[in-house]
Amino acid sequence: MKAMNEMHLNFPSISTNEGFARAAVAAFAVQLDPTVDELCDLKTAVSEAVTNSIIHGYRDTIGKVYIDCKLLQDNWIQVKVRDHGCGIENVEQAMEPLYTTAGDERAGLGFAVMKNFTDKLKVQSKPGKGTTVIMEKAFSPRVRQNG
Amino acid sequence: MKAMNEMHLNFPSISTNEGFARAAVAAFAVQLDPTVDELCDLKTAVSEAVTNSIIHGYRDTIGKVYIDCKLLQDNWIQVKVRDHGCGIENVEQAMEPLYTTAGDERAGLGFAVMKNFTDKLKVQSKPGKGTTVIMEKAFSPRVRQNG
Amino acid sequence: MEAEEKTETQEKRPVRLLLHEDTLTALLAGEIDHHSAREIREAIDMTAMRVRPAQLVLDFGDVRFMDSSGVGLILGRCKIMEMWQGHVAVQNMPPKLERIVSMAGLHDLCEFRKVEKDESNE
Amino acid sequence: MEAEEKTETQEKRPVRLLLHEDTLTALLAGEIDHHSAREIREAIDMTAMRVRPAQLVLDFGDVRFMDSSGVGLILGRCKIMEMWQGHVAVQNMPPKLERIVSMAGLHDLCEFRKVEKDESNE
Ligand SMILES: Nc1ncnc2c1ncn2[C@@H]1O[C@H](COP(=O)(O)OP(=O)(O)O)[C@@H](O)[C@H]1O
Ligand SMILES: Nc1ncnc2c1ncn2[C@@H]1O[C@H](COP(=O)(O)OP(=O)(O)O)[C@@H](O)[C@H]1O
Repeated sequence: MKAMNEMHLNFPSISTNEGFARAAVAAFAVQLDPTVDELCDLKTAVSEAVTNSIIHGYRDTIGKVYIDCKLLQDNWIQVKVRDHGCGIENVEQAMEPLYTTAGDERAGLGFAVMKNFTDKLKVQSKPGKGTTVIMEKAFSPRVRQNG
Repeated sequence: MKAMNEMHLNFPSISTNEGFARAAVAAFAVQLDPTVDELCDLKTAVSEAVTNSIIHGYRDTIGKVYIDCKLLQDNWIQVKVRDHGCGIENVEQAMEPLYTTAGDERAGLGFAVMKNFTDKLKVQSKPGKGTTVIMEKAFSPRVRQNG
Repeated sequence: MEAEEKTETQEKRPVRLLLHEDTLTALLAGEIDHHSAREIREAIDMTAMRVRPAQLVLDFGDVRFMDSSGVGLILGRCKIMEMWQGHVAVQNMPPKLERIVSMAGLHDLCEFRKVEKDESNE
Repeated sequence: MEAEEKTETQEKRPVRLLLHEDTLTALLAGEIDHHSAREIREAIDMTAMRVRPAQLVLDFGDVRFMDSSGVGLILGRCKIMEMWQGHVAVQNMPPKLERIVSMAGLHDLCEFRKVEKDESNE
């Protein structure tokens, strides 16, 4: 599918950028005229993916997080979140709800939220190479007021 | 000066991205805890630079606009807006208030606004190669409430 | 109203036009930049060319952001209105946009005024 | 109040703590993500460890955004409170955060309730 518009973003894996990343994606997505709820769902999913790159992918190191965002036909948006971090040994296991390698303060729900709050989720990962999460979401077409 | 945080952004030169670009820079800049007015000034300056790349740099073609943003020491932010567009023959002349090559609907105030709404402005341009605008702005340190 | 089921995330329309006697009022809203200025300009000019009002009022009361494209928008409308000896009044410019307005010296070129919300909106 | 001269662009503080008899109330605000959850967690735990309240109330009334880090925050506080047979109540969860809350099955793990703003704030 041809992208009607796109943006590419990268920043170091420091936790203040979690809020920035989801705000930037939201600022791009408003072009598709989503509802408040749809936009909030997308922000939540992006927040999960970016947080994972920061705390799991790069753990105690600092690396770069990449976001590639595309507006596709029919009100679809695609958001790719990439890191060159440690990667995931077993993606299937990692995606199970409640599974976490990070102890008591993580709920193990990151992937579950990404799946639930978007319409398509693909995770590609290679141990030692990094992880790419591709999410797609369709915003409902809005009936426009004429007044 | 070492950057405490940074972000890099690029997007095609279509006019819907003017609003996205200034919103993204603002979402990054809030880390420095600017006032509403300071943030609005920065957004205005960024809007001018991005608009120039879109309408002057690339004119009727589509190219990429690049934004590099850095948080520096002492509450300074640096925003670089770059294009690989047509470039500017005479930068000094271009920066004069009211000078415009774009006819009745442009006020010729883009550079004047960038200068007035930030604390440092540098413009580098090469005809046929492109233009880079570097703006720096200091946000006032905020006295924190303890309550 | 029924069509508007979704909760709004975006701006309301950037321009609404009201014609009252020989005055055309353009109620501007949201963010005025090069992108939105085009839509605003086209809407105003199309109607102004047809009705040739004696006065064009540009109301900025609901404008939250404006860069120098907004200045160009005002200057351009002044030129259009001059063609039939009409004049432009700029209404309810928000205080935070004063700086860019005075940088452009617009106060010497057109009338600035404040009016109550209720008078200007229908 | 005088120190607060600048117009706020950012959040108010992400957590404020109130101790009333054996109840510690944490008023959360703004966006809860992995970044802010750390500050919130540290503030709550430091006080909770000291005063060992019978009840910890987490008030989400002013929370505008929350990802699964907020779920982790709640679960972690439940574990802490269990250490001295205390319990956690989640208060004023905004309707739009209900989805993530029920995904996590939190309703089975702690008490959820609504209270009026005036009762919960001082
Ligand atoms: N970008 C990543 N790089 C490396 N490991 C990851 C990445 N994202 C997720 N993981 C692994 O998958 C597990 C499950 O992730 P998730 O469902 O988001 O839950 P949580 O973040 O709460 O641990 C993580 O604990 C981690 O081991
Ligand atoms: N990125 C750019 N690429 C090419 N030319 C530019 C660029 N930015 C500015 N210029 C030139 O400088 C002139 C003055 O710019 P500016 O002060 O922003 O006023 P305006 O945008 O209203 O024309 C423009 O009319 C254009 O000729």
